[in-house]
Amino acid sequence: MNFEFTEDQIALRDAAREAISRHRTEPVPGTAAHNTELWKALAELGALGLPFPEDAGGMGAGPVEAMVVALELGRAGVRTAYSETLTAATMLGEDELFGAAVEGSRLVVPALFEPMRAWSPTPVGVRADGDALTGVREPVPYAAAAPAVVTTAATADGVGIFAIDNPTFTGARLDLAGVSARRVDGDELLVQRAINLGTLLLSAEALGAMESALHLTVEYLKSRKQFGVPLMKFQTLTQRAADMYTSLELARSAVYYLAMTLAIRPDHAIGVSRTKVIVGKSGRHIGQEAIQLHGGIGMTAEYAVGHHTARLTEIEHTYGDTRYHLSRLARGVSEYGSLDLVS
Amino acid sequence: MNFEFTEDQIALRDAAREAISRHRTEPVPGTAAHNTELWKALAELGALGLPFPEDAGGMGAGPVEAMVVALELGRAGVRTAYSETLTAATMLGEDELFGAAVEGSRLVVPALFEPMRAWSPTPVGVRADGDALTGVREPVPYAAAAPAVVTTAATADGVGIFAIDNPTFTGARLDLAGVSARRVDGDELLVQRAINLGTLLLSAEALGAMESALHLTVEYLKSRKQFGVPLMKFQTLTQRAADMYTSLELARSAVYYLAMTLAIRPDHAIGVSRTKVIVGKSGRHIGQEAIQLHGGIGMTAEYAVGHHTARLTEIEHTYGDTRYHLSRLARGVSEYGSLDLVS
Amino acid sequence: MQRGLSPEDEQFRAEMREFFTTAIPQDIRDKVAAGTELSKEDFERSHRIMHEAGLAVPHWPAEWGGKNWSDLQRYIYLDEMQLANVPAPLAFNANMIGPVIATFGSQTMKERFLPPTASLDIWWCQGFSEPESGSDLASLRTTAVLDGDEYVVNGQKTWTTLGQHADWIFALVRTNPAAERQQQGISMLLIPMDAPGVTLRPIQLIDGGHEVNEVFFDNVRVPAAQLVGEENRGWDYAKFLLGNERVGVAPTGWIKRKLAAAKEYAAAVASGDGHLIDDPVIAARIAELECDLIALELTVLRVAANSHGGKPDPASSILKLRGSELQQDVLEFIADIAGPSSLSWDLDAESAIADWAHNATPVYLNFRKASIYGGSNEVQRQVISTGILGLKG
Amino acid sequence: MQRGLSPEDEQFRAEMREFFTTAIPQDIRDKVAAGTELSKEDFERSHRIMHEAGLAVPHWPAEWGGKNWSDLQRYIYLDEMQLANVPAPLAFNANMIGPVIATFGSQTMKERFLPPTASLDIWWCQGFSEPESGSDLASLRTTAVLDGDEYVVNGQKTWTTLGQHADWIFALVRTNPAAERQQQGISMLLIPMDAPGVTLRPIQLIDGGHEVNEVFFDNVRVPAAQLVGEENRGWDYAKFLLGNERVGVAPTGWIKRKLAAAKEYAAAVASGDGHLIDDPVIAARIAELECDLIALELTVLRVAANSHGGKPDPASSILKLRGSELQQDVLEFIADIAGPSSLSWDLDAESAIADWAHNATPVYLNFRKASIYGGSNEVQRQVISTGILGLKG
Repeated sequence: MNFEFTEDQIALRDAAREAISRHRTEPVPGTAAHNTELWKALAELGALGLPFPEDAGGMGAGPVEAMVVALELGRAGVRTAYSETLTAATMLGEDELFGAAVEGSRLVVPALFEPMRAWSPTPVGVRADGDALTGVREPVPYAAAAPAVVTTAATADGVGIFAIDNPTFTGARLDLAGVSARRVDGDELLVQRAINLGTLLLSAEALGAMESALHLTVEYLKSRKQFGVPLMKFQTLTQRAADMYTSLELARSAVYYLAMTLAIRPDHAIGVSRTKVIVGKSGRHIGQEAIQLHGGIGMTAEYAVGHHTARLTEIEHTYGDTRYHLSRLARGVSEYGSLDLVS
Repeated sequence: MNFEFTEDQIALRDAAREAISRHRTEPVPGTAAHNTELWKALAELGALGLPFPEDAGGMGAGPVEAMVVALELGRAGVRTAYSETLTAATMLGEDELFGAAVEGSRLVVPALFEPMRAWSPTPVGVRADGDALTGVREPVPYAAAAPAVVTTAATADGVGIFAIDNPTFTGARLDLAGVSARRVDGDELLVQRAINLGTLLLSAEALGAMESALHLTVEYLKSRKQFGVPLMKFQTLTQRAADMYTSLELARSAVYYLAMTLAIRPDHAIGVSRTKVIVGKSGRHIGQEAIQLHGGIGMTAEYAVGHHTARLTEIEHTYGDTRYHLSRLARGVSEYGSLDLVS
Repeated sequence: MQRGLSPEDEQFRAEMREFFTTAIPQDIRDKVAAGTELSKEDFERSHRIMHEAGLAVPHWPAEWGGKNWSDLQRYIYLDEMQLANVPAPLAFNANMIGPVIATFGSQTMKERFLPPTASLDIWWCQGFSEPESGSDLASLRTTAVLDGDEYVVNGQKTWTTLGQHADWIFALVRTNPAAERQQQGISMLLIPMDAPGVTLRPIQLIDGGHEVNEVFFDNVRVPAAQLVGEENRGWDYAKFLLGNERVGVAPTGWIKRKLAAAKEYAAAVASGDGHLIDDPVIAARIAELECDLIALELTVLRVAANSHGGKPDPASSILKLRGSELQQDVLEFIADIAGPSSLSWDLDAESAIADWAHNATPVYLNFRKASIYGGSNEVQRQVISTGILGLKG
Repeated sequence: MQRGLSPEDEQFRAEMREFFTTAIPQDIRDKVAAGTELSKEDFERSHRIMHEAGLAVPHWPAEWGGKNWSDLQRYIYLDEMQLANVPAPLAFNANMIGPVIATFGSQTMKERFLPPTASLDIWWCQGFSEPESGSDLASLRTTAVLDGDEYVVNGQKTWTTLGQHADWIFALVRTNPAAERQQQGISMLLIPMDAPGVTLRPIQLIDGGHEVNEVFFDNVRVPAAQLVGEENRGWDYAKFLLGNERVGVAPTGWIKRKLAAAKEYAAAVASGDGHLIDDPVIAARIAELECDLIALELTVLRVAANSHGGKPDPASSILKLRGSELQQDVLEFIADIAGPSSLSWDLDAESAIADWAHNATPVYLNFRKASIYGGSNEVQRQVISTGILGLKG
């Protein structure tokens, strides 16, 4: 057991941090614009291919390294299609788009949501007859950046994966009827593996957002005065900041551990669900308290803390929320007795 | 709409309060001894027959008046078979034991729990073939006081109510096999009505316990010093006391309203469930915080606050806990849109 | 104790329901239901219809348009208004400056301002908070110095809601910097927004909306006749303004409507072979929120019914605190129901996602303000612990 | 980063599991599992078996019986002990006074006290808190005045856990009332419980049990040789004592075992046609508690694995706080599972109700102490906000 970053991981973190600071743009509420410059810079670092084998064009590192990068994105509060690229690349397997995706020459995103349907990792309303798809995917992340798409559909032989090179979007909506799609080698297990990786990366991004939200809050309590004294003289605020720190460190342990777990067991769905629950609870707690402890300023778009809360909310609603994952876990709790985390 | 006590209700409250102060005994942890003297004093006030018609031997008042008495019992932290007597009397209907129960000449309690079974208002393991019962009731409240018992059993024609004049207990356990029982006129609806009244009275007792727990906490914060200043200088404590007050007043509104509701709709199960949920959440919050804000002294049997918390815990586990009632309510939420409380 | 409404109040309720569900245009009510931002013109249309029906300022003194309703009637009015998705009469007019002028203003001031305030011919905004004065309002720094028969105002206000639509602002200003206590040197002035030296800067919020503003005063000259009441008594008027609403501080009708909508939403979002509402955990959460709401609404009713002779029930102190918490809980729940459909905020005519789901996250984020403004929840708890429980911190 | 145990640690874990599940008598472990109070003799039997196996004081210096384990090994030892329902070696001996004497005591004191402390031939109790000194320990009033080569002790201690079984007490006393800071005038004395002038009064707790006591000192004469370390440095020793355990402050093994038991209990309590465990809300609550526990245990592991060179990971500051919260959550859940079967606390051989259900409420009530003693949760939060976040309140 060791939760500390290696020297290589620290070097990677610093390189990612540096790239982010060079290409950072101010967030705009409700508009998740894909930061292409940053994404290309990450590609140059090899960050888009971190967890993939070298012979496939990846870096031969693993989920831990990808997590290190995602954590920095969350901490800085920038938006770029990082988890999406790695999730899509996993689903693409040996498809021709894979190389372009991890090199950063073509933006590819996963299209896994169905409009007005709760999260489901398997397609329900999207079907394939040969290469002809029907159904709707919405919202597709970063649709405004005109990405290629990899999606899933129910086929006669189970869940199929399909690549779409040049889809046409209406807003964030992708109507699949009549779209030219190419079936990719891979089944439900590969989709789940991709979602597992994606969930880890979003969780790491959430962890970074929590870290920054707490940091901003602590600095605000130190500097801002009310009734003639700094806010940190008000014990009801400092005790709540302590609870935020507690939530943060619990989430950190869970995210680091999931990264280590996926490195050896990429299909470990139960670990993914547990992490999503822990991060979901911590993220909601920290996001809400960060705004409350800031007061009005926390509500403004000029100030970073609200954007972190918005991002935490978005991540909570991606790939299954706390309730979804608790239900998934609940179905299995009778199958074992004590937890065992160290084996 | 009017939530204020009438003059008669205030007179009743004062009389109950006076009787309680005369017969008060110190609570003993884990031992719910029936306070016979107090119970007889309440009988003399007519308090045991408050909600029953005068021609049946009652006082012709209603659930509101019975609630007024139960509230005082909870506030004082005394234990006597008040809610039990009224619940049992309701189930007894026109049985010969009814008169004795409401006059206070014979203690009669409801035996409605089955050992190692979650709360169920209908009998599962208790069956009747004619007047011959089988099954076990445990724990029977106040069994040490050798009460008569009224219980339920599954019969060929639905749920039956049975009176047992002189049961023999083993601890709090009543084995019904071979016991001489008498079937009482009444069905499942009467049982539910009795439980509704019993739940109201326990909720009122809980409200009284919350009131006292908060009162004790506030006084403690005012008088107790730490670090050279009264505890009320610590904002983290006073803000939590404010939240306790909030929980208390929410519970008060719910209990008063349920009493008014049962006065006109004694079978209003949904109102009972909602009140039990509100009181359950408030009671847990106030009970736990009252101990925490007291620190060590709150853990001791010499001091009242822990007993209030114990009683709140007991009430939470009687006639269905918060989870039980939420599940019951959940099954119906799709059947209506907006709530309407005033009609 | 008496449950239920008297026949007269039942009749009153039916009239209110009829009015709000028929007289106010459906397009405005649909926008409110979906959480879409209203235009200035929407507010005005709705307010003026209410005004023409005599229902914009029913709690004002009768001579200025009031109705002499009981608190219970006022509760019914607000409840039916909120249930029908009707935007309330502009609070700055109806609930804030109107009652202040009616109570403390001179006869001249009343005659000049009350009729256009009631009719929304003047749109008011509030100038209380400053960048360095949030919860500690009494530390405000905007100054007003008398020069002849005019005050010269300098300083900055912030969090001025809907100031972009406003014709006038009622502002707290410091007229006596030497006063022994900060509170004693404050006055309330009425200032036209188009007066020379007044500028307004929009503040964008995290939901992307523009509802609050900064207002700057640079040597703005204000006739002394626009001083409300007496000089240096502004703090009292502000306290009156913030405390004069007993019944409406917890928007229970609004919450009730949102919660009913949440059920519809949960029945509209597919999940597995059925819908989210079929999940026992979701249904139990709805039941719990309904219980929370009932406890709050019954407390509102208790306070309304028990308020006679002007002395408010102490339980009224919990209404703002609990009301904002529950508003936030319900909106959080709706955002959770929307789930991945909440990830795009854009309203697009061709979207397969309902407007409420697109709006779920911005509305959730926007209402984090509810526990901050109008006395933050921390201030509310302080009011309870000090004022009700006697815990002198 | 490295997940999982090394082969050596896996081997160590297997040995610990083997030992705790076979060497400690089943009757003691059954009592712990059911939450039944242990007798003095139960504690002694268990402690001595561990001592004979060299496992009572593994974290002491090697010359006094220690093992030079890594923090991770210590975690494994505690985890397996708790999972096997084994009562820990008496904390007052093994974790409190033992390490203090080993670190600060004279060689004579070490030789006199450490062996019987390790073997439980002396049963120690703690004399820190006083009626007027709870969280504010430094305000303690018990005095010790040097008279020749003896201290004369007067005063009162309280919350002395298991003092009724104790042979000796380690007490904080005020030796210099004139010290500039309260903390500077405090010393630590070792006092036999049968010394003339020492009396003990039991305190009954709300669960009906007797585990704490008041201890009175009336002109008790204590040889100066029983002063620990130096005079007036008792505060440092007390801080060392309270802070020297990094790994064991969150009883994750205990919680894990209780949570596994809760599943069995939920599967044993009938509900409808099945059992409570079949209720999706119950199962989801179990899943949530497991997630909470995992987050905590991973943090314990992180702290244990990252603690090298003596500088603790700052995250260790959350362990006591979160550990006590989670203990309480799990016990509350078990009481809820027991439901009406928890209403009678009496263990009766003929009862149809399982012991755990009879015990559920008293155990739940008893563990409300967990967030109060050993530094209340409010103090823990203060430590985090001040010490870790730098918020100087």
